Amino acid sequence: MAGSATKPSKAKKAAPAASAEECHHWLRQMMLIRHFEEKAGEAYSLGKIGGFCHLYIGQEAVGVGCIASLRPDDYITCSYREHGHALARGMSARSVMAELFGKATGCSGGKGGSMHLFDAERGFLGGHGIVGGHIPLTAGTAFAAKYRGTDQVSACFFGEAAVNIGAFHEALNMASLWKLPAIFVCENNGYGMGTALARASAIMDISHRAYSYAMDTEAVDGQDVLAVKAAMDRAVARARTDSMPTLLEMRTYRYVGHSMSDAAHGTYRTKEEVETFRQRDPIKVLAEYMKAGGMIDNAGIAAMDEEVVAEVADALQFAEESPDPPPEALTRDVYAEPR
Amino acid sequence: MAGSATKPSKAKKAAPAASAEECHHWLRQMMLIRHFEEKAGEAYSLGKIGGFCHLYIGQEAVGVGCIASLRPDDYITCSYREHGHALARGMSARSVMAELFGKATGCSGGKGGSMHLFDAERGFLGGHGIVGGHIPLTAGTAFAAKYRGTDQVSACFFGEAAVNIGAFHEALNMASLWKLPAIFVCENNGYGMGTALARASAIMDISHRAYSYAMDTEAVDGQDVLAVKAAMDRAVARARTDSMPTLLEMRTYRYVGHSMSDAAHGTYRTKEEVETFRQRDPIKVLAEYMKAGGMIDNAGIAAMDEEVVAEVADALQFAEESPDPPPEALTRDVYAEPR
Amino acid sequence: MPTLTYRDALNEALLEEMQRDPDVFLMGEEVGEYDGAYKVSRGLLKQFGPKRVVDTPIAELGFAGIGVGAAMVGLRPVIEMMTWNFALLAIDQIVNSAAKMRYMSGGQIGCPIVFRGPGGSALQLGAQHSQAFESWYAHVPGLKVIAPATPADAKGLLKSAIRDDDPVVFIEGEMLYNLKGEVPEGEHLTPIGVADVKREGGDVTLVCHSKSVTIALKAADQLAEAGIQAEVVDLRTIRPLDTDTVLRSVGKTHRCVVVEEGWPFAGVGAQVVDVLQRDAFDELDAPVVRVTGADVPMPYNKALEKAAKADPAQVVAAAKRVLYLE
Amino acid sequence: MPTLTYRDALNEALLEEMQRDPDVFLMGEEVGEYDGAYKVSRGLLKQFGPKRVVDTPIAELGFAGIGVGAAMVGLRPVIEMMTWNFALLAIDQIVNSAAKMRYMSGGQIGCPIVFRGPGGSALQLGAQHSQAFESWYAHVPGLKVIAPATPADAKGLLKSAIRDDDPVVFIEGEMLYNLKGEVPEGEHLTPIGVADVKREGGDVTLVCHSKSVTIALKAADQLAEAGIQAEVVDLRTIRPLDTDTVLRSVGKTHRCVVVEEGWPFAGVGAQVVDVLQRDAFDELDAPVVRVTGADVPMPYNKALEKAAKADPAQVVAAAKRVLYLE
Ligand SMILES: Cc1ncc(C[n+]2csc(CCOP(=O)(O)OP(=O)(O)O)c2C)c(N)n1
Ligand SMILES: Cc1ncc(C[n+]2csc(CCOP(=O)(O)OP(=O)(O)O)c2C)c(N)n1
Ligand SMILES: [Mg+2]
Ligand SMILES: [Mg+2]
Repeated sequence: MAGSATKPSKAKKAAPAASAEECHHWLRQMMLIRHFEEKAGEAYSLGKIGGFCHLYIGQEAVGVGCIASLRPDDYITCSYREHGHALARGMSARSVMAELFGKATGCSGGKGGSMHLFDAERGFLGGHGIVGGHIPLTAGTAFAAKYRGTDQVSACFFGEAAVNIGAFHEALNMASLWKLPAIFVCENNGYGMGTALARASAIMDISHRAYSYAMDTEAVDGQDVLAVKAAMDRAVARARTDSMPTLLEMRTYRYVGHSMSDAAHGTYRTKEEVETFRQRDPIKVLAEYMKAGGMIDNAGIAAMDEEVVAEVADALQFAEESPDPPPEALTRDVYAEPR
Repeated sequence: MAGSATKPSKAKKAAPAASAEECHHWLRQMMLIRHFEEKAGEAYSLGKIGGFCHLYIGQEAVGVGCIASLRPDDYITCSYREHGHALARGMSARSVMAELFGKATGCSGGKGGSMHLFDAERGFLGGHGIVGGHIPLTAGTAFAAKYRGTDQVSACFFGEAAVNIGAFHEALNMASLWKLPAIFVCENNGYGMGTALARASAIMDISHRAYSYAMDTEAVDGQDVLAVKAAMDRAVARARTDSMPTLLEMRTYRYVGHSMSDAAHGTYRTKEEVETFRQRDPIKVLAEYMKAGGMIDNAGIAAMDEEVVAEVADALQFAEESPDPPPEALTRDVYAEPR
Repeated sequence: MPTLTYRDALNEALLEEMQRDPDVFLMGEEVGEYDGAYKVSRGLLKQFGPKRVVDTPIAELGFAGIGVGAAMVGLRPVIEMMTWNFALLAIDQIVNSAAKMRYMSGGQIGCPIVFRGPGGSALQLGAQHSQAFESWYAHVPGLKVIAPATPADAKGLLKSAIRDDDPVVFIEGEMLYNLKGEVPEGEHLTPIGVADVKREGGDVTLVCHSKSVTIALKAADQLAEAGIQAEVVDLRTIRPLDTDTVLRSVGKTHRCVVVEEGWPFAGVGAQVVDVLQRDAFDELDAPVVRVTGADVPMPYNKALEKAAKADPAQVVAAAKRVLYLE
Repeated sequence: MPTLTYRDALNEALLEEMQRDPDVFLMGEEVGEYDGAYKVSRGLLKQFGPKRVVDTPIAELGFAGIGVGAAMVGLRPVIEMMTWNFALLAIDQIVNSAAKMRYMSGGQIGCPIVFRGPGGSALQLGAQHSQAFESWYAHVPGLKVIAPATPADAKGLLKSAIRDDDPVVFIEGEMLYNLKGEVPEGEHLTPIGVADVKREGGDVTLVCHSKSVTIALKAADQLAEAGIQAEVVDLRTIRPLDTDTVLRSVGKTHRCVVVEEGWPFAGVGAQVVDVLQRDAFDELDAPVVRVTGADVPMPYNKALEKAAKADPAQVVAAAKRVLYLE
């Protein structure tokens, strides 16, 4: 194999405290995302979901931990691998699954699809399909917040392959130059489709790219939602109070293929490698932490699992029964309705 | 004023030895370039040269010192500010001036102009008009040399404002990733048109941008041709023998406006600032070094001056008397002649 | 009514719209301290300060995306491209982000942004600095494309573009900046998508936009000397295209020449011809003839550049051709 | 003659040309170890090694420019764009560097490069992954633009493109990769700039290219059932456009429908119409009708996407329209 992902290094900081209630919430969210994605994968194989579909299985802690640190009025932009972030942001499993099914009740009216989930009220400003293309958009929403003098922050989620594209370089230089309240979260899952990090970037420590922009940076264990949350809290504070941007490198891993049309292993990585990384499944990491702290027991976990299974089943049914967008939707929203 | 250019720091290395003969050659080349550019400026004001015209007055040591380090079969690509590099590479004052006049005898047949000087035989692969656009081209010629197994190196000349554009980031990452024999020479003259470095880049030490690509780098006193030559020798050796790229930041300064349509001072920099930097005029720096070493005296300098004045006068006359390209040149060289 | 240069008319539009709406801001290379590479934004930094007149590094893809992001959350950015040649670097943000945002989001998130700057050729700027891309942008659903020819239209259409809730590609002209003309003061809003008959005539219709309007008007004067009355229809907006006004004129003259500065293949003129040959099939007494830039990269040499450009003589010849006089 | 998929025909062309000329190399995302995102380059890494089959980071502007630089000094790069939607990021290197190099350098330095990859829509890929940009690239002097519809043409034209001394934009189709057809072995070189009559007919000419050829042929079959013989003219090359073959056909049928997958405004069809209305003005018995993609960003929903695409039914209706049967 071409080379495995960067070993996830323990966060430098001590494991931060989090309340039992918070832990419960995050565990449930991660389990919901995990189950949702597994069911979405099945629905895809049954032809209910078309086109590209990129699953978030294995990286749940990053979306959940980061978004837990944001306020409802903050802004979020993601890449095409954003089902998990949408759910973590509070978008209903129904609205996301209906969008994957292309239904009128989907969060983008059935016209965006898996790669283009939007929810303006929740500041969820999309999934975007051009690698790195949404990084300047985040700098733009951060510019807007600073322009208006609010203390909203803007979070951007992208993969480690996106750090080698021009949009990343130009956006981070300006974000630092103009001190914009943005948090650039690189989800280093080791691969850009079939290309391991070492074959795409001249340096393996992606967080060091921040030095070119005099930007604060941290490399974080992306499989530990508490470590993720703590690092994001630091970055959010820096943005909200000092209006300074941060680059966070979340060292994580995806357990499935790049997309539904890519095998989980066998071409660019071994089954063994995937199994190794599965040891630090973010759901297992949090569950063990909570059990050790007496916050939950196996029965509680099982009950939680039942809840998410039901929620996803409901979402599937809702999506199945929802109507297609009407034919006239084809030409709607190309331009604004004339005022 | 918005902030002056980075103070030129003495090169860390001791002033390198260079033969009297080399020094004579470099002094003459710098004087030729200086005089050529002054006369080109005049010809522009007289309407003999049209469009954009970016002069190299003040930065002569960088072009001369770097190109002195190259072999005839090496490759060079430049930005639009490339009259000096063309002359330093051995293109005749006649062929360059004729190109500025748009004549058929110009090095690009009168169809390129000031910003697009080419000489394939001398590996002078253009002046290019899109900031940073030629940086990937250099990585490409370096790729070709490595592909063919020759030990040719490729030098790229661009300004400090170009380090903030995507093409710089993408090209240097791949040049380092694939160990391409390229030398990226950033001519930090303090300004990108009217924008001082501090208003364009989040970091002032441009050479540090190389760390994002694990690339060797040096900041060099661009007004001292010997220091420039020594640093370029190191980079050329690295490329030629180890096939490793280097980023050289040449700290230099332009004594004239960005282009003929920009005032020398008064908008974004003061007259005083320009005068301060004129103290370390590269021609003066070398002349004093040579005089101190007994390599030349004022009479010798005066004689050399007369030579270059004559050479430029001849070039002006040649350009003046040369014919325009024939009308059918309009549609020639859009495509290759069918074989 | 005051007489202003095209440049000052644009400046007035920016000033008024920034005064009117605090969400409007200007961003681009040299727009602030340098007063604009072509002085279009002269005085705005002094008036509004660096928060609303933002000088950028040279990073078109980046700051175009920053503009789109700001527009997505309700600001109204005016992003200056120093010239439209450099905007090729930003075209992914214009076409893949701005033009599609409302549609991809199912109508939730629009993109009220204006990308503006000089397009086309000036004098001896060479191949990389002389390109006209109107037809590219007008090809893309989700964008509006405007190319004003006169100071009055420049002001009126820029004000309308800034107030428009959709992304607008606003193409000015370096060779137009010094053009003088009467410009209405204050609330002068020219409607987007409406062409303008700049000269009445019954014998032949000259469809044009931006710099080619000046060329067409000169040709019309020369034709008048030969007793031919040309009607000059200035498109003003390329997308949406005001086909009614063009069809009305061709319905009267039955002959049409389309003049544009850009290259011929699939240019704006090709689209005008496509509409005319279908919707005016029975009206046309002759095929529509186009006068365009030569199908070559722009040469530097003065004489070659002149030969590469559309000019009044070519329009006169084309008009005579559709009149079967030549 | 063997039957190959369009994908394998391209693979064969790459293999043969890389064997024939050591200066030919393939560069792009996932072209090597992954055997190609769409498996077009399957096996080439194993055969030629990492020096000649080069996987890149995701940096289209950068590696397109690297290809141009290598071509400037005599190599013959084949640069794969994973899809032509992503090439918007590289379009400055294609249009400002590759297309102009020979002209700007006064003929000294050419750019023998092929940019290739799948363009247009597939199934439910949404707005940012479904675009056809042939008309953009065909607008630019200095480029050649090829869009093969069949496995045989794919192989023959890719071999010709790689041997051509000018920059070629070579647009394949994700939905074409599995198309099967007979493909001549070995030295099968299809001439660039030559259209191909894929079906003879005397009643109406259907001009098409790439995927729209399949659409036109299906429409022709349906029309045949109604006793109408359609002639299907496959452009194969968009620039230079083989107007002679189109004119010859329209000279016979006097009626023409132009079919394309892309958006209508200033699309390839607009240019074909422009030529026809002028050079076949007296031959046309009806205006030329175009069938194009809907003038909207591509929706994700399956039914809406279907409604957004050109299809045989629309071509049949258009043909009947130019025959005044509807
Ligand atoms: C500009 C561009 N080039 C290529 C692609 C095709 N593509 C989609 S995702 C992908 C890999 C991205 O990897 P990474 O950034 O690490 O994100 P991940 O998928 O691992 O989350 C590629 C090559 C694209 N969408 N955009
Ligand atoms: C992509 C692009 N944007 C803008 C311009 C206009 N422009 C030409 S030179 C220049 C300043 C470049 O400064 P720098 O890179 O420092 O080079 P210098 O002129 O100082 O040598 C600008 C903004 C351009 N040519 N290309
Ligand atoms: Mg990744
Ligand atoms: Mg500079």
